[in-house]
Amino acid sequence: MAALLAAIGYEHWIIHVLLALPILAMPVILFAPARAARYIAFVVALMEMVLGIGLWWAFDPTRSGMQFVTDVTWMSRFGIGYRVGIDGLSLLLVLLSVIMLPLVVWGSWRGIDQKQRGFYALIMALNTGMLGVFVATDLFLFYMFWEMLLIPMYFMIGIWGSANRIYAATKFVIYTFVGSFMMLVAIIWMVAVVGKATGQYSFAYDNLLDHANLLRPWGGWLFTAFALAFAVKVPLFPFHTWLPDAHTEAPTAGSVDLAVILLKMGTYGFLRFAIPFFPMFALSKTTGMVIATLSVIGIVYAALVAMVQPDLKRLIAYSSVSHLGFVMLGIWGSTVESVQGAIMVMVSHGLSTGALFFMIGMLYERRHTRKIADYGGLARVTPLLATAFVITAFSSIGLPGLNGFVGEFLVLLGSFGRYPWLVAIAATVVVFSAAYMLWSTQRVFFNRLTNPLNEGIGDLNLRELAVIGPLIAAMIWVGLYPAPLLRRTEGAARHYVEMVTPALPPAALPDPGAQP
Amino acid sequence: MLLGPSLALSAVLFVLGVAGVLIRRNAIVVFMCVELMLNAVNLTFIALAQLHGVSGQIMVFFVMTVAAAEAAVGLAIILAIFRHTQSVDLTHINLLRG
Amino acid sequence: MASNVTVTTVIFYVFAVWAVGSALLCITRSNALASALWLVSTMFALAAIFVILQAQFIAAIQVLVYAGAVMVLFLFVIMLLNLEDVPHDWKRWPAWVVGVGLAAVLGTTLVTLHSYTPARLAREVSTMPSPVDPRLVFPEGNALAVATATQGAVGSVAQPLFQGYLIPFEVTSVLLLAAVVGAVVLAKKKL
Amino acid sequence: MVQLVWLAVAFPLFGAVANALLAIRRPAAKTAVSIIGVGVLAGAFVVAVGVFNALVHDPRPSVPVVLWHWMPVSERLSIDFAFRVDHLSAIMLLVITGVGGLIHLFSVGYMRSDPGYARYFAYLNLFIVFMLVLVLGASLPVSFIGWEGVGLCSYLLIGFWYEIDANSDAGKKAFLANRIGDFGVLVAMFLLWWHLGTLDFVGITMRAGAVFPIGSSAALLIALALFLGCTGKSAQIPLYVWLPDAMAGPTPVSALIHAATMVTAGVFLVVRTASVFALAPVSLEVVAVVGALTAFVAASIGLRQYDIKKVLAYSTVSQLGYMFLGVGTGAFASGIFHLITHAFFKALLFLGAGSVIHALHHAFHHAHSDADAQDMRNMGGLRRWMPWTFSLMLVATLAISGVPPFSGFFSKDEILGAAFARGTQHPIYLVCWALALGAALMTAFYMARLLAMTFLGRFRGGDKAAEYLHDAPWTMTGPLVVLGLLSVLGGVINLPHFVGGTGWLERWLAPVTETARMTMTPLPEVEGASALLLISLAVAAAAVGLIGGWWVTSRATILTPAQSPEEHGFWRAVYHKYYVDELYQKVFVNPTVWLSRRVLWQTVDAFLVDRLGVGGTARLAEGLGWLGSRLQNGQVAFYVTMFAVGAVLILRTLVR
Repeated sequence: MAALLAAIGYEHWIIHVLLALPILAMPVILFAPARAARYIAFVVALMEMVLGIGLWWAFDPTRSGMQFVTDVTWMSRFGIGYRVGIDGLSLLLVLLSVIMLPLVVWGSWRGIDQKQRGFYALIMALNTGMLGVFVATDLFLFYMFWEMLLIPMYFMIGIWGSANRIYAATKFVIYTFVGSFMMLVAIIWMVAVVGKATGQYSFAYDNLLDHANLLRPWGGWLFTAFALAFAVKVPLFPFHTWLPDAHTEAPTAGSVDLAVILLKMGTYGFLRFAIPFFPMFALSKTTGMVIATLSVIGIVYAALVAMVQPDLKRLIAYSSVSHLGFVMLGIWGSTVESVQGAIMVMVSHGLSTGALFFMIGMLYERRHTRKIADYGGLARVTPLLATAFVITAFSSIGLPGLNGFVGEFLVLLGSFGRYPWLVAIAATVVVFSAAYMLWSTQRVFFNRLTNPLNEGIGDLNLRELAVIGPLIAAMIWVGLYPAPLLRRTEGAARHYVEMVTPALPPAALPDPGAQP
Repeated sequence: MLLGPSLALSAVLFVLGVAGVLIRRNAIVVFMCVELMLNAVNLTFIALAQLHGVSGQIMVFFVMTVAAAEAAVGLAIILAIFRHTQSVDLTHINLLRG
Repeated sequence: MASNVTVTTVIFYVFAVWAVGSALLCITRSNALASALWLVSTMFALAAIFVILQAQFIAAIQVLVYAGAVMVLFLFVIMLLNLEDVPHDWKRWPAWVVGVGLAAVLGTTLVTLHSYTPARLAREVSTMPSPVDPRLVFPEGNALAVATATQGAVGSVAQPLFQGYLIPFEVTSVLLLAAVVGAVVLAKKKL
Repeated sequence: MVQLVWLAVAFPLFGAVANALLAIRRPAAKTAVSIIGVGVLAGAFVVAVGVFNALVHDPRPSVPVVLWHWMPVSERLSIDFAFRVDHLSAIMLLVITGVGGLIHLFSVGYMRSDPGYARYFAYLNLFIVFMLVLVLGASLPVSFIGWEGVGLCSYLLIGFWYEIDANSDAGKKAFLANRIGDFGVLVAMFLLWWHLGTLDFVGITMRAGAVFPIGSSAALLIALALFLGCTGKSAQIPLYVWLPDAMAGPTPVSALIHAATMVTAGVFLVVRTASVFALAPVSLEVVAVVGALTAFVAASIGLRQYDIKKVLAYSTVSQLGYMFLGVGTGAFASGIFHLITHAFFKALLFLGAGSVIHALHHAFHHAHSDADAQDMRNMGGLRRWMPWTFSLMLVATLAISGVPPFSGFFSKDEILGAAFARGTQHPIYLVCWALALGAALMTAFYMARLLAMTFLGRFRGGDKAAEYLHDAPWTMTGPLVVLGLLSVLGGVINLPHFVGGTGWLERWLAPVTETARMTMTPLPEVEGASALLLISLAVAAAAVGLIGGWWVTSRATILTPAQSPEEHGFWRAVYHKYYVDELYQKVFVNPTVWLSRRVLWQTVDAFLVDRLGVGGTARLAEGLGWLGSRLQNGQVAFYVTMFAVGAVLILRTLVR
């Protein structure tokens, strides 16, 4: 398979095609007849997935540096270039967004009835934005994609959302934008400083990385600028209130994209930009403790709050905050195991939360309500949906044997050395997450069917099964056999940890296995 | 040469002009005070023109034309406002509220 | 020479007091017409001072244009609107206090200007690294006296006016045109 | 042959998947489901027997079976999905597949009329899969898959009849209690890995001695964390509240999960990681004390329960206490021995109770009486209609009370002996011994009471229902008979020396617990005279309990639940399980819910962060905007003043 891909020069054109295809499809979808929009979008999405899956084999896990690299100067005067590349950190996220695209398009087949062309065009734009963020190795390009995908998301929530969607959409955009405009200042400042010192201005990631020591005097506020932008996206504890609103108001496709990929941009940003550029400041004793504590607060707090949510989507939104807290804890654990765990949580959270949002979307399409109280005893009426929901619920709370456990276990195990007490507290979330998930599952599926409205709703049809099926299969596969995923991210994780360890203060517990 | 005293005189006249503008309620009187301030400035030009050449006086010449134009247009505006509000009292005219 | 200087100084002070007095009265009169006339008297005093400062042509223009035309316009408008006499036309205390306070502050600032003698100005300009050649900005001696001597009072003004400052001269004519059109449009009831 | 052990797991897995598909596609195909369900278990049992005798002839103490690389993270952490068959797991394999198989057979009869028949068997097979993974796991994470997997299955099976809220609540409660325990196991895993660098059981046993000095606090912390997990899973003192409620599930489930297999996982884990416990003697004392206390308290609650399954549930909690006491004293083999014998007679008791309930349910259904089929006060005199069930339950009662020839006597006596022997070195164990003896007395009492209320006297369920009473079909009574035999002959496995036995189980488990026993001070041998005294004391306790229970119950007038007066005084507290459930609800559950709703959500999230933080900045911007607009108030004079002020200020700065 790898040989076949190499034969067609796969690694040279794949990223450009992945980025360009959805953009080119947009006008076609916009000017196609309304009925055909869905089908075109689905075909394009399938093509994108088929092409994208090739990355899995074309990626060479042994090399730890960037692969599929392209470097074309764009605005030479400022040193901005169209520089893209994928390495261990971004490979899985790119694959996730590529695989999610056809599922999202197919998932919202029935749910979106008005302005379909606009909707599917926006999905395409959103997908390019997302892919762009993960593949860009030029800071300007990264920032451009980073801001670009706010627009489609805003319209998706704003137009196709439910009750107070305008509030949620505006809050989402302003929150993210306020967070990230400081980042732009920081990027330009960095390029200026490095440019003046080396005489050659360039936004390239490697160039800035090699001269990161020049930035040490301003390391403090530069890191804070980056951290603020990414913390809002993660969302880290105090900056998370936009997520529940955005999720409750977004249509299914919007919610899925938001949960599966948009949230990962924050943590990816930390791993790729914020920490490697300013390791001295980012991993200092105080910053490390502050961020680790915030993420642990986020984990436990969000789980507790999720327990009492009346609205299903809001509950899953808070559970996302809790899962992303794990990723942040993993990143700051700064051991190969915890970073690999962080990436695994990103992937498995995408799978399980994506599936959960799809199913809630299907329930919403049937009963047009997200309140848990309106449901009850659906297991008798929709056995398939109930089974799928239970499996996904257990994967989301980290039942060993399913995908949730792999990530969470590695994060906690890896970070235990650096933050033993915080990890112990974070581990209590195992109980709370079980509490909120089981309690809500019980109130929706496993008690008496009292509400007559619930009698008539039909079980999953073939289309819906085709959306949920692969996700559940992926969950079980990742849960039982995550080795290939781990092998692909090990190189990048090791490279990241080696780059960052010199800046690390001594850990609480010595290196495991050091004893005789 | 009398440079010092004339500059002092123009300063006094200018201050009186400013005070007049700030204190008086009647729009036309405010205009007159502006004219007074302009005359004070003319005096300064003339005083220094003795020393630095005739361009000072030419400036006075231009100041006068501008003053004339300004007076004409200003009074026309006051006329228009008066027709509208039957009063020239500045404190009553606040249609341009923010 | 000393006596001649003191005589003009005395005359200068007479006119100065006259000007300040009439200006003060112009501000404080509650009747608009009275303050207009007091302003005219200030202008006459100033015209006289212009003459003392060897700006005879400008003095004539002052009387002709300023006192004559502009103030007449004012009087005309006051008559047209026949404003009745408004007792203590001053504003309530906050504006009044601010006005006087501001005037005082301005006064003190201008007094400090007194210390800016031309010599100090010349010295400062010459020491400061400015692109302009200080001698051009502050020519010595009373260049004005030499010019009036050679070209006469009006010539000394007319020659630079129509040569050096020709463009501004033409621009003022455009300005006056605009003012006329503006005034007509604003004041006329319906076009 | 040992390498084929994965087959034992593959069969039930195939069964679970097949039954699940049947449940979704054709739930009515009951015969197919039962053939798959029971057949798969039979297959697993055959593999288990094969593995067992292969191991007997295999010189190696334990045989690793690596299936695939599960989590190859880095060179210092690479977890394989591997099994390790050693003497302990071989025995457990036999018990699980054996007793499990019998219970599957029993369920065919018991659940025949239930619409969710296929779904039931899918869950039951899945449970066996996870239980086997737990027992066979080579490293802690792999066992952890089984550990939480059985928790999942018990959640699904307890809440099997999810239509009734109480059942799904009980399921949820069971899972949450287990999860609290799992938190302990997780923390223990992290500590173990960071201290020893390995999570393999063999690796742990080897490295523990080298890394931890005897009595080291790290070892104590790990041991206590592990024990927290065990209390969660095996329903010991702090976290036992879920087991009685778990009776909401079908009776065979109670038999399988809450008597024979899952609840014993805790004891299994302690024995598996015995080397860590041994390095922290304090932890073993904690285990013993908690075990003895649980035995005593649970037995006391059992005295006053009227629901037949609740009595048996508290009896299980009590017997588990015994096992932990046995392990706590360092006599790991006798702990496991009691585990095995308990699996036999407790499964028999539960299945017996199951057939009684099944018969009564059937009778009350036909008699259209809505009496509770599980309340002993509606039973009585069933001896006439259900002779087989009565005789087998009698055998089980004698076994559990510890009457000599039966298996219960041998296992329970060994534990009492070990406790007494260890007591000579540490007085705390004497207290445990006394508590255990008291528990034995009470066990005999409530078992006799149960037997008397159910089978003796006259039938209190109304004459109309009486005609429909009959003994259970052979598919249900067959397993009972087999279990009865095992209860009787169970003692043979580990006959003590004074009876001429060779203590086979002791020697069989020697290699497993060898390192642990090395590090601990050996158990002093209790010589002739006092040994005899001990045994006679135990037998006396059993006899007194049995006769007392029978005498008191047959004397008392037992009224049907409708007429019986409200309990009062001390017995009221006992009946209401010392109000422990209500205590937990008030102290832990309600405050957490209140905290998360009132404080965390509405105050912190909605108000502080959202309204103040986000809304605050919005209002701040709005305020600045309003201020700006105040400047445009239309007053020309105001503008001029501002203009003048600006000019003057500039002038002052320039002129200075």
